[in-house]
Amino acid sequence: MKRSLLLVLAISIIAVVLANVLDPRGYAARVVCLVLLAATLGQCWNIVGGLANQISLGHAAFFGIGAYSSTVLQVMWGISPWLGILVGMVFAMLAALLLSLPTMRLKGPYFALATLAFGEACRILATSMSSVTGGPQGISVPFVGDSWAMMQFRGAGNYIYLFVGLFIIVSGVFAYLAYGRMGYLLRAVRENEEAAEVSGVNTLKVKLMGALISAALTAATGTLFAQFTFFFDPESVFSVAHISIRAALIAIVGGVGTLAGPIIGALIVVPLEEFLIGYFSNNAAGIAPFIFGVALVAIVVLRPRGLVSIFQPRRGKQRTEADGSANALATARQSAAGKS
Amino acid sequence: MTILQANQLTVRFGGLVAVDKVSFAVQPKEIIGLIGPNGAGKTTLFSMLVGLHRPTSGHVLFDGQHVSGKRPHVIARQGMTKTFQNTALFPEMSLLDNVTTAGLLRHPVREARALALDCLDRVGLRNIADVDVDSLTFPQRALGEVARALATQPRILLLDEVMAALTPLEMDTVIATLRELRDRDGLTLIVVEHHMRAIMRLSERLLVLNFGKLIADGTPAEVSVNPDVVAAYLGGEHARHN
Amino acid sequence: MLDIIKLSGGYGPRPILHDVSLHVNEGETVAILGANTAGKTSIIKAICGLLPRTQGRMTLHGQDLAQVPAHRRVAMGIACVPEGRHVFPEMSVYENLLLGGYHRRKSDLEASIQRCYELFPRLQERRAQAAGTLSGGEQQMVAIGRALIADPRLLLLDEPSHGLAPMMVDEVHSAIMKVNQEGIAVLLIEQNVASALKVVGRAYVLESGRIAMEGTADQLESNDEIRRTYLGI
Amino acid sequence: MSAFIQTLVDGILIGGVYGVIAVGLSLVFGVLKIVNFAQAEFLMVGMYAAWFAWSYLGLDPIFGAFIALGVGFLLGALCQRLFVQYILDASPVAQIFLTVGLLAVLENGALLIFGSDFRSVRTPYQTMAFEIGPIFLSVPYVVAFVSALAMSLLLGWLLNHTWTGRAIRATSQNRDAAQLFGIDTRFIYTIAFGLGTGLTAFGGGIILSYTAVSPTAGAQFVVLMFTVVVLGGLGSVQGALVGGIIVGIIQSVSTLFMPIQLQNLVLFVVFITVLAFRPQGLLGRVAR
Amino acid sequence: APINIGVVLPLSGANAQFGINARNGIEMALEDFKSGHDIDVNLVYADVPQPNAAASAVQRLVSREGVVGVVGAFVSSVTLAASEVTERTGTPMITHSFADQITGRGYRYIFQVTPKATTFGEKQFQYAIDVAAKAGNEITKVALFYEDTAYGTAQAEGIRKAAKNANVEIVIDDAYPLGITDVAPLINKLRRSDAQLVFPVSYFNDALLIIRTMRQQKIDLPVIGGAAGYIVPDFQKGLGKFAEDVYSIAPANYDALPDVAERYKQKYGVFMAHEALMYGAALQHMLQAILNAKSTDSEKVRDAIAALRKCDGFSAGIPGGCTAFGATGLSATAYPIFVQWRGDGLVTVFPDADAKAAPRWIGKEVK
Ligand SMILES: Nc1ncnc2c1ncn2[C@@H]1O[C@H](COP(=O)(O)OP(=O)(O)OP(=O)(O)O)[C@@H](O)[C@H]1O
Ligand SMILES: Nc1ncnc2c1ncn2[C@@H]1O[C@H](COP(=O)(O)OP(=O)(O)OP(=O)(O)O)[C@@H](O)[C@H]1O
Ligand SMILES: CC(C)C[C@H](N)C(=O)O
Ligand SMILES: [Mg+2]
Ligand SMILES: [Mg+2]
Repeated sequence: MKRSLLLVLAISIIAVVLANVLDPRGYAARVVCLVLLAATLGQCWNIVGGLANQISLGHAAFFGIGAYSSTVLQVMWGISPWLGILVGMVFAMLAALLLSLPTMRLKGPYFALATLAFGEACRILATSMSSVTGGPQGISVPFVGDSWAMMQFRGAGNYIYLFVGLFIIVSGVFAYLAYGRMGYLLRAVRENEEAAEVSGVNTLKVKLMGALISAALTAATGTLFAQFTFFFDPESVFSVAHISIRAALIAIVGGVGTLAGPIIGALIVVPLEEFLIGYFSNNAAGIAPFIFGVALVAIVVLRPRGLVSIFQPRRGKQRTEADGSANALATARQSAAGKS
Repeated sequence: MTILQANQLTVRFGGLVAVDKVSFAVQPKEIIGLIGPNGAGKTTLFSMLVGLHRPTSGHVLFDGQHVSGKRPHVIARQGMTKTFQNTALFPEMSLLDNVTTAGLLRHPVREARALALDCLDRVGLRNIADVDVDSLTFPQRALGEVARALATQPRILLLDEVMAALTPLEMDTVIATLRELRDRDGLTLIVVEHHMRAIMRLSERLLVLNFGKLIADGTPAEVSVNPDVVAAYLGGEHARHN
Repeated sequence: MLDIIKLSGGYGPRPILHDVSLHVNEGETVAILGANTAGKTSIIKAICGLLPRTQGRMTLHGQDLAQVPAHRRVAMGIACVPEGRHVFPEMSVYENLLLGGYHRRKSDLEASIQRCYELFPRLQERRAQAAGTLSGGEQQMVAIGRALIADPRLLLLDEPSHGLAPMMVDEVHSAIMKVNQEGIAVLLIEQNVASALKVVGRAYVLESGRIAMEGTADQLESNDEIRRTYLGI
Repeated sequence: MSAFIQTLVDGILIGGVYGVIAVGLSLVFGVLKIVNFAQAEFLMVGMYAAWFAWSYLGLDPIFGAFIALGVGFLLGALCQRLFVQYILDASPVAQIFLTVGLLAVLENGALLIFGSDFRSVRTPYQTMAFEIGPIFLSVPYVVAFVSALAMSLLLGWLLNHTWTGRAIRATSQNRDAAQLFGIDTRFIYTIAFGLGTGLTAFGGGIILSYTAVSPTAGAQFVVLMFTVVVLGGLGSVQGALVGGIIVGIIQSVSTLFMPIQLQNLVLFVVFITVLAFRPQGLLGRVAR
Repeated sequence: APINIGVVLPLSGANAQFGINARNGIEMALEDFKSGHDIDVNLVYADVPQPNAAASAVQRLVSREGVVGVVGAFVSSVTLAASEVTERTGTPMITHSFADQITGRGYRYIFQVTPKATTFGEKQFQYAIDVAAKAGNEITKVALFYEDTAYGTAQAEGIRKAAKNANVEIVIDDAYPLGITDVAPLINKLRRSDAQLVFPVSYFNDALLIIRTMRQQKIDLPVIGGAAGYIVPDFQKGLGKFAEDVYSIAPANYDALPDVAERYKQKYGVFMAHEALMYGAALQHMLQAILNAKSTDSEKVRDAIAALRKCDGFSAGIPGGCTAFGATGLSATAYPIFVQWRGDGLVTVFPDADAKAAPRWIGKEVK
């Protein structure tokens, strides 16, 4: 845990340093943003997917809600995203609540598919409600030039600060949930709900908490994304492949349920994607995503528990066994001696 | 002042009546043995008491309050919990974390851990506290279940075959522990065991289920000679156990 | 028929079993006694080929088992009632029993299943119920029945009376004796030592993965150490 | 009125189409419990197989479908041996992750090998329909429906009444025990997975008679396939057909009172609601 | 040193075919241009199938590869996302995407070689009405189906507008999801309606389904497709005789550029799809502009692009015969044309200025 928190700190510092040294209008700065964005998104997913083991494939719903809430407020009434981000978080929590009611009791694949369906439903709604969302033609963040107040800048540089901020918050929340009281409860729910209930854990409440927090943070990430790309459409922010599954992938590549996981995942996945598009687009069409797929497969076959497992060897089971078993017998002996 | 009162409890699974109009009352600090043939309904009865199953009919009073229909964690907070016959520890967590989780019901993390260690100590597992449970043997898990249940600091504890597969010696230590819990912490116990030796040594009163019906309720002495019980459960040579 | 010589092994780097040597003769009944975590189950797993790591020599009818994958061993006449029952939860009782005879699926299994129903009438009652919803003891019956239907030469029982009501325990034990009379060798793990020693001819005592004692049932029954630790007398 | 009947009939028939492509998934996902996002790619593979059978051997896709079945089986079995085998014990998330990787590999592999063209077959019956009074029954749909029915019955029979079938279910429920009783679980997994992908490929061959194949042909069915299988209920092969028909009816009938643009919105809402009340799907079994 | 030009296209994913066609056209256009001019150009591709990847891809092209300009990205939503970056980095970009907003946002650096989507819609409607009128067939009721991405939706708006002005009633006006798996509900509606012709705006698969299902139900209304799916070679391959006489609106047609088209067909085996022609023209326009600017300074190049009116090479293949841009960056000269399937090829049949053959309306030639 300590090491993971250090990692978060290190990443943040490095990012901030880069923000100052890199050309703010340059590519590198943008990639830094993308890494932070991915890490943050993965971490949000990690709260439900990792800690509560509710494999959500619908996080695009919250991401999109975040993106649209702030942007629509801006387009229609020129409201600052700083406010919009909060509105988005609230809407996302409402959506999460709405989703939780029917899906609360669902297990494994059923839950995954239900959430996936929810994300898709949101996409369809956004597509059909043209009057509000601009529909399939997408929506552009009104361009006002560099402005902290409106949370937008010409180059990617300044966004680094925003992303670092959110990254730290999300990581903090995750750490708090994972290593504090909530961590025990979430894990218990993950492992065995009946047993958790009987041990006094309010499983529904715990799950709901996780879901709401995760949704809100995901929405915040969505808002930042909108400010960052300026143009988006339902396909892009409600995308199953590029948001929902990607969020999960980032976490999984690194290691599900760990603080370091999504960070490592983002550090691997994003540069890999960029590298592949950069160096293979001139070759045969499709080669880049093909290689990406191969990489995914390779990683998971070699490291099913994610890349963190390289750094943290599985906790030794047997280690204490010997003394353990011996002892059980010893205590028995003594008491026997006592009686006879 | 009865602490637990079951009235006409019934559970059906489709056609099958797993528990059939069972009524009984439990006094504080009692140690009750619940026995009966396989499939008699013991585990189901436990599940119902702690809120995992809704009774098809009948109800449960705990401290004079209705608890049937309440969710298990509510009942646990009120002070009644159970262990799982096939053991249901949280597999990916260490033994200590398992027990600590239960401790959180009434304590912040730090205290909960202390409590957890104490509970593990009582069942003799302290020295393997930080082992992943998936590498424990069955009896170790069963005892782990006990520790976890204790960590919720119950007033009534329902134990479902936690001593199965223990050697007599190991059994005696557990029995001693349970008695001590009762004497020192005023715990009320209902214990399911098929091991007559354990049951007879531990319990002061026996309930006998058969095909979901309560067929006997009395002291071990009485029950063990009750012809119905002998016929339905003990069989001829149970005498060998004590 | 079964010969184990200096078997060591475990689940990870650290061995659980240390130089365990034991043998079971044709038609013999042998018990392995030992406190929990002694390694009894691990021995059974090793014999079935499910113990991740093993060194040492295991032979059945003189044939080395090292080369034989787990799923071939049942055909060689080894059937097992595993610790914790391991029934197929979503299958009916009947199908669970049927699968016991997977390796002799060509032959007619109904007869054997009938025999098993006679042994455990409760299973006949519940033949259509999903095994996962059976009571603990009922599942144990399924596990035993399933093993018998495999028609083994050597039957491995890991705490078969676990979770069984006293009457059932007696029935199971008499069943074991019946089975044995039919010439099937039995290797039995029992915590219920008292009754175990009534069933078996010989027994080994295992402590922390080592054979600590070995002898005939009577020898062991009269051994003070045993009486104190395992019979609790 | 006839309008309603027509839409209902269309719904049932397209349901058959969904059925035929989902049967395979109901085995891999429903029985083996492997969350296989790459499944739909085998649909694509099957479509290509049938297409080549058509253009080079002049084989009608209905027969090409059987070649597709073979190809799908081999490719699936291969994937199982090379990759899936290693993540059987890994968490479902890891499995999802692996299969998403496979998805990318297969889709873009197809792009590299076959190029991006949309290939479609021309059959005499693809533009035919049976006319019953005012009602039209699209022939390709009828074909798909019948084969869906046949395949799900066949698979159901196989799983419940053959030793291989029992072995498959046993293996997916308790691998150790399965081994103890002589089941070669590795082999069984390979067979089962291959069978699942093979059946999906077969479905691909069948639907090729009314739609076109391109490297992304599978992608558009992924969500739909899972919806169908989950709605029908995991572990129940017949569920795939039932689920398919229900999905078809929802999509079709919803267009009577809703813009067709929202047909899947309706579908997903119904889907989630059904799960809320039947968490194990319509025909799914519960196990403790 | 070679001049780098960025090419952003969907080379994988659902639109890969369009992307690859466009790339083929671009490379042929480059060869042609090099043979005529002394210029050392190096194309840097970025495979961008969906908007999320656009920004960073373009950014990379600009700041890593130092591209002077960008052509692409076919799919409107990607183009819109990409142009957000080109605008901020001041990099000129020429596209053939349709969406109105592309040049509707008052951006300085984005240019559209093609008319915008609504124009396509209006013409798709207008031409159909005109041809029908010539055939002595007065149209009062029409049906409209469109796939609900940016392209379909925007183009449908145009059709709607035009129909309103011509007070023709649109009896069916349905958006359907792209990737629809069953169009029967649409066709049932069509069969029950009294529409005289139908305007489907589709990509390929949906186009195929629509025509086949129509034939199943014995509906032979004139079909006036909305580009994309209706003017790719596979359309005829998939439908055979059922493709015959299907109309479509199109940004351009290869028959306006016979020699190039011929070489293209030689090289790639199929006829030259519009995106190949249009993106080829886009590239040549950019190259010429760079030469005119005698500099690779983005500002100068931008102005040169805006000022240039190029009427040779690929540009000549575009209706109106040139690439030239108005104040907003929208093409000043291009207009859509009407093509009709004849055998395995497309023939321009309207307007008369560009027509290579007379249109056929319900079987008979319209003189
Ligand atoms: N979910 C279920 N569906 C159907 N029958 C069930 C279900 N759960 C339990 N049963 C049946 O109810 C009866 C009582 O089961 P229970 O587990 O309470 O027995 P038990 O007394 O605990 O037996 P044992 O001593 O073997 O554990 C059994 O016959 C069992 O098969
Ligand atoms: N899957 C496993 N992974 C790691 N260690 C294990 C595993 N299973 C058992 N062990 C360890 O191996 C040792 C022996 O276990 P085993 O089950 O053989 O004992 P046993 O004699 O059967 O005990 P019991 O009487 O409780 O069944 C124990 O210390 C146990 O913790
Ligand atoms: C027909 C195609 C050129 C339309 C293009 N896909 C767009 O979105 O503008
Ligand atoms: Mg029980
Ligand atoms: Mg054991």
